[in-house]
Amino acid sequence: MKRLSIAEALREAMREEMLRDERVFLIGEDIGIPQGFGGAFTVTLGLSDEFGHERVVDTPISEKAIVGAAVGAAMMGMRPIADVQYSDFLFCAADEIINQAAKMTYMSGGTVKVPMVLRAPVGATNRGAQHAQSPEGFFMHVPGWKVAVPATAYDAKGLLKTAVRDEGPVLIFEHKRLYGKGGRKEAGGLDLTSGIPDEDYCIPFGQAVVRREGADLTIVATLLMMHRSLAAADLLAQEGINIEVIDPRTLVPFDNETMLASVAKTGKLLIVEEDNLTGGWGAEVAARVADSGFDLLDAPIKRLASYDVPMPFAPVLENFVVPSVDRIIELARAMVKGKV
Amino acid sequence: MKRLSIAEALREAMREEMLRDERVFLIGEDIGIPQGFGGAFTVTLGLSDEFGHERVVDTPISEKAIVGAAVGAAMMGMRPIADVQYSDFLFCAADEIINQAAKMTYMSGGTVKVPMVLRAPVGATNRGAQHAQSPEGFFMHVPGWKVAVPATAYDAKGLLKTAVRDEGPVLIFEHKRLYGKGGRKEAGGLDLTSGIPDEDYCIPFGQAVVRREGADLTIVATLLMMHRSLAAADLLAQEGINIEVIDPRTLVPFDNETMLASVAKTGKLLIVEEDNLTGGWGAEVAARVADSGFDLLDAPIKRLASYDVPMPFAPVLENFVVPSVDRIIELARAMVKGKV
Amino acid sequence: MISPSTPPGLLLRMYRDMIRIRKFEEKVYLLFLEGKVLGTIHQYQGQEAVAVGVCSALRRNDCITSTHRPHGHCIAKGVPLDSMMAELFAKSTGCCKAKGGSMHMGDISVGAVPAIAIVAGGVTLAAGMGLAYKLQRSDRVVACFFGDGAVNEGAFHEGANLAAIKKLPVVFICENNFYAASTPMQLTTPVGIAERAAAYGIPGVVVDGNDVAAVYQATVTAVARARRGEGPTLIECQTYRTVGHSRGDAGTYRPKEEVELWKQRDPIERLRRSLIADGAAENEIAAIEAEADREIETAVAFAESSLPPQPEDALLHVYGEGVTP
Amino acid sequence: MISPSTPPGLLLRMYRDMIRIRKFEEKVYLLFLEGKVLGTIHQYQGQEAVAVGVCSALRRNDCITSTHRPHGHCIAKGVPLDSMMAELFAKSTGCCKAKGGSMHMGDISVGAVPAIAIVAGGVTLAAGMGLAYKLQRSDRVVACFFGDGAVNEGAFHEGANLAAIKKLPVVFICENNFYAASTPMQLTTPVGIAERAAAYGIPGVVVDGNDVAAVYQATVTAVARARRGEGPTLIECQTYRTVGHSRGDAGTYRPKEEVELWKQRDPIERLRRSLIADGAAENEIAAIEAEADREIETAVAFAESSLPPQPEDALLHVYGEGVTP
Ligand SMILES: Cc1ncc(C[n+]2csc(CCOP(=O)(O)OP(=O)(O)O)c2C)c(N)n1
Ligand SMILES: Cc1ncc(C[n+]2csc(CCOP(=O)(O)OP(=O)(O)O)c2C)c(N)n1
Ligand SMILES: [Mg+2]
Ligand SMILES: [Mg+2]
Repeated sequence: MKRLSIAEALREAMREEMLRDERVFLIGEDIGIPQGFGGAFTVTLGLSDEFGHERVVDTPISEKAIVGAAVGAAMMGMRPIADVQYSDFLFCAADEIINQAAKMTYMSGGTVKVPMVLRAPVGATNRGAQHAQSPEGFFMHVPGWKVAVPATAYDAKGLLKTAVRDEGPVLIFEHKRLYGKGGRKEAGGLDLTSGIPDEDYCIPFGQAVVRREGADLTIVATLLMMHRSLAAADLLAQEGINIEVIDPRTLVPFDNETMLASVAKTGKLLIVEEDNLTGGWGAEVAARVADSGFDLLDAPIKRLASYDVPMPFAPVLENFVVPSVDRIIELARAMVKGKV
Repeated sequence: MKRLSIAEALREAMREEMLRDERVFLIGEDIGIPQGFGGAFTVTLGLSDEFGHERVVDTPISEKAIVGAAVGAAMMGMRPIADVQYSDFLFCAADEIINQAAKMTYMSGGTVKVPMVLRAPVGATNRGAQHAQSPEGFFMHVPGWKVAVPATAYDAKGLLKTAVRDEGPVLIFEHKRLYGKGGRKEAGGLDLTSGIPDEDYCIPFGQAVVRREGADLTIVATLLMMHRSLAAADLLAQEGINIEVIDPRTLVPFDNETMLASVAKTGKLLIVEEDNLTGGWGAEVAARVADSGFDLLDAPIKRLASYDVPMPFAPVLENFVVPSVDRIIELARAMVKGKV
Repeated sequence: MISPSTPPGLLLRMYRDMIRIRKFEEKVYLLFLEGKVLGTIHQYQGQEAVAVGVCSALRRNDCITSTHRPHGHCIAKGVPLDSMMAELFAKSTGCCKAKGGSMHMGDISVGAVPAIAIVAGGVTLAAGMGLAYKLQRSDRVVACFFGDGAVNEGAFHEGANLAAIKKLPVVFICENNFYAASTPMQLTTPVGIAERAAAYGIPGVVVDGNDVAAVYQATVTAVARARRGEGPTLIECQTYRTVGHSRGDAGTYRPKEEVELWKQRDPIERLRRSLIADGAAENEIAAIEAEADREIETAVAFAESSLPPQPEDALLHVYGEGVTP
Repeated sequence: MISPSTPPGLLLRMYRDMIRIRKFEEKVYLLFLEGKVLGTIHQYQGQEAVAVGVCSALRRNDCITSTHRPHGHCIAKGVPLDSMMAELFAKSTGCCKAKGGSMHMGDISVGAVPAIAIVAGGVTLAAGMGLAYKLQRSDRVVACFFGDGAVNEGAFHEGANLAAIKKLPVVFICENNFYAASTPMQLTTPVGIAERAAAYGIPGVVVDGNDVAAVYQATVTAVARARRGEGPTLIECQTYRTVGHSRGDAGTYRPKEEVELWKQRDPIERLRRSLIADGAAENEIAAIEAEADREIETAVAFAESSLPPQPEDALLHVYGEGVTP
């Protein structure tokens, strides 16, 4: 089986979907320029060579037009895969995302479908406050959108394919520090490639994966924080602390069952996310467990997230703001020992 | 003491602040047109007559320009009070709100201040999905913004004055069904006016009010839902159920102490909000209590919110989606009786 | 009088649709006062020639996008009055199953995308619709309606620019009624609207929006250009709403004389005079009017007798529904 | 050669600032390769005449807004190199206390608003700054820098329109370097940028952005107009970045000949030749260059020896701080 990075897996998914279904096309900034970037993170590299500039639509810097055009094209039977270069720029098109794409099917009484995909890179990478956000929580909040958060190349490919085939709008958040093959320190030094099967596969939405089993504490985490949580869990295992790490893979729909089953086993829940604490997706998850999982808990639900600040530029500041493996370890250990 | 509606109290606050401080000005759509609307909900009526069209700036339909101009003017030492006609249109200016206003002070290392106020009407009123949202939760999530949610005319005036005098950006969410003098069925038939002192007053941010005391259950609710919760509590009192109703008045900063003190007394928490459930501000509040208030709880935390759908037009649908007094009563009663 | 060289049969059909709009709106206003139509309404009286002139130049499978003021557009594009009235009555038989309401009226089966009530919100969507047609190698076009107020929104700019640079089959119809809510255009827009077309390198034309034939001819030209793959046109139709901005607006911010002047330019009256001058029989016209009355009565009866949705229906239609791979 | 009629003393000062920018950028590039400058950088080589020509026409208390490519603007507006370099080194002595970084460089005390890295994000803010000046009855102006890519954003449109209709003292400076990241302008923008000024009823001018005197003169005219209360001007400065879009971009999407051609139009070389032709002494120019080198060395030393912020400093400066009533 070949091994691909997330960027490669996404590219392969798009390529295969474009081959499979001629309604699929790509639209975004710098995605198809000859000798160009292949998008801000190389994901679309080569696709305009293969599919031409009609199906790989390079746009002006116009996020409203990108998203709005995707909505319009989707309504007319196409399957656009739109992207913004940084998820921070989703806010430039918030009206199109929140007021148009999300509501069109509903407002039409179900007669108009908007089968579009919107890809957005998240995560802090020493670029300052406007190129750093992890806004998954905002969009999880909007009825009408499904939200995928692939942390592995295998998932990235399978979730993107499911997204393309969905009849409604799907947001895919991709983490900038996870695009590559890994082995870099920021990503915890891990191999970030996955074995990718030769045959076509889709990953159903709403099915979490237990990345690691353990009986002492449940951690729910996505994207980079999922990898950091795994790293923390590995280190804590050396102390005899066994942590279960759950990767929801999609925030909407969210796999409450897998999470609650884990909490039933461990009695303790820690949610780790990169977005700032107040109002992130972790708040929703905590609220759900504080309701339907209340009787399963034997300790307060904890969240570890970025502090409630815009993202600072300086590495020393950014590293302080974003949850590190060390901070996960510390909090997880304290929770297991009943100290918080 | 005179009694004013929320619309009148806001108008009086703006007028007094404009008289007190010449840096204060208003900017928005349809706010100062002679013989015009005084904004979408009459709040600015008459102010352009008194202060002229320089200080009551009528703009094109350009929410990005309204908010962006407010940011720019605030940076240069003015104190703009900007408004959008419906809070749904905040998404048209989400970049200016989330990426610019919220981050400018931080990115500048604290050297640039953005003392602006942004007013936005919320709530569902049979107008369909694009004129109905209650997006407080989105903006509570953005570090940099303070968020006020006045449910009474007294609070509206005092919070708006505090907002104008704050050194940073403040969002004020006003509920469309609460602007008037009340007595209307939708608002629960209550008198919605407040006695307003003659002297200048401000209401500090981050100080909740216990609107009603009770030992059986804590309800945290804002705006229209606060009034509905009070109505529900009154009716439940006839059954001998005593509910404590807390109105946070500001979501950022949030008065955790008052809430936790109440939960310490009642052991049970119900959060009622008009926004859709997943990811609303209620999720954050629940998450906080599930952490720092865990040991105070003797039952699951419940949230009652709009269903996770865009807001439908039909009254019969909208009334189903938005929490009603009846649904509050039902859930509160069940919680007190230990049935959920 | 109205512009020449439009086939008389077509003019009569246009008259019919304009009358249907006028009478529909007048009825809806009364029903609103009676409390049978709920929420808010933004009405179309005075602007009928725009919707009808434009839609008469479209094929059934061409699409339109509309605004907070969509009744006229929908009728002109062929949405049945029954389902429109039922929508306003918040009945389950409404064209949006009572989920949309006045501001989101539409029926995709006749090419009317549910109206978009965010000012200028339809402009980028229209560009995307045009993009779809282009990719599909179809010769469909989309007509995108918006008001004078919309041309100052970023969405107008981005959508117009994308349509222009990609030569998409879109016809931009600005209904310039000189006011955005209470705000007169000269307070917000430094140049004539059609002049903005030059910023996108596309044709911009001004037409008398109360002359249905002029609107029709301009649209025919723009549609032909769009179908040829030569890209969008911006048509500024100058017109006037002779009613308030929305229910309950008395329009006090407009000079009385201005309103009166425009009432004299009533597009329906003008077309009627022209038809008669061209030899149409009074009774033919009266028959059209009577038929419109009957159709509206039927629509009201349909709406009245229809059932409201079930409360739980609110939970349907949120997602497009997913695949089960 | 460069445009005539600019005082020679001023030209020398402009030369000095252009050299300071060039040398700063070259040094920063090396430091980036060494790993001392972190994050990303968008550099200004080739465009120096724009920043310097514009800022030379401003007063110290006039303001600028800048973009993701702000180093040149900041230097031209007078931000000390020490604090800029320290910012790039992520030190606490940086002009934004290491919270901003390359893309948010600025120093309000010299009129450089922290740069805004959302393309076109500064345009509406600049309108608001102009509005403030107008309300304050001040004669300050704001110069708003943005790239060719920015003119397709809704923010450009809304900000330009508001500034135009309210006659605000703003000068819009489009640095047209013909590419937005890898995308050539002709793929995205159907007309010349200055032509868009007509859509707002304001003057639009094209200048040779590699001719510092031409940029200066155009800005002087626009600033005077703005100070007179006559409103904004859009100046399109045609120029070229002779480096990649950001660190690590080899610029392979641009024809080699095109890059070479523009290198020959280097604005610094041109100004140098012109100065010499006009009688400036070689050694005077050499002294300016040497001084720039020294200044940059000092800045590097300052940055190197400065302390990084304390991690907990991340928690400061989130809110403007409130009143305690
Ligand atoms: C983005 C946005 N801003 C504001 C509004 C509120 N609003 C509804 S209609 C309207 C005026 C629209 O004027 P115009 O575009 O000229 O259309 P007209 O009403 O004249 O048909 C306004 C301001 C809105 N619906 N959307
Ligand atoms: C709203 C937004 N969209 C996309 C980007 C990513 N981006 C950064 S610079 C750039 C190109 C900008 O081109 P231009 O405006 O011509 O300025 P230049 O880089 O040529 O100076 C892009 C697309 C961004 N920063 N902001
Ligand atoms: Mg209008
Ligand atoms: Mg450029």
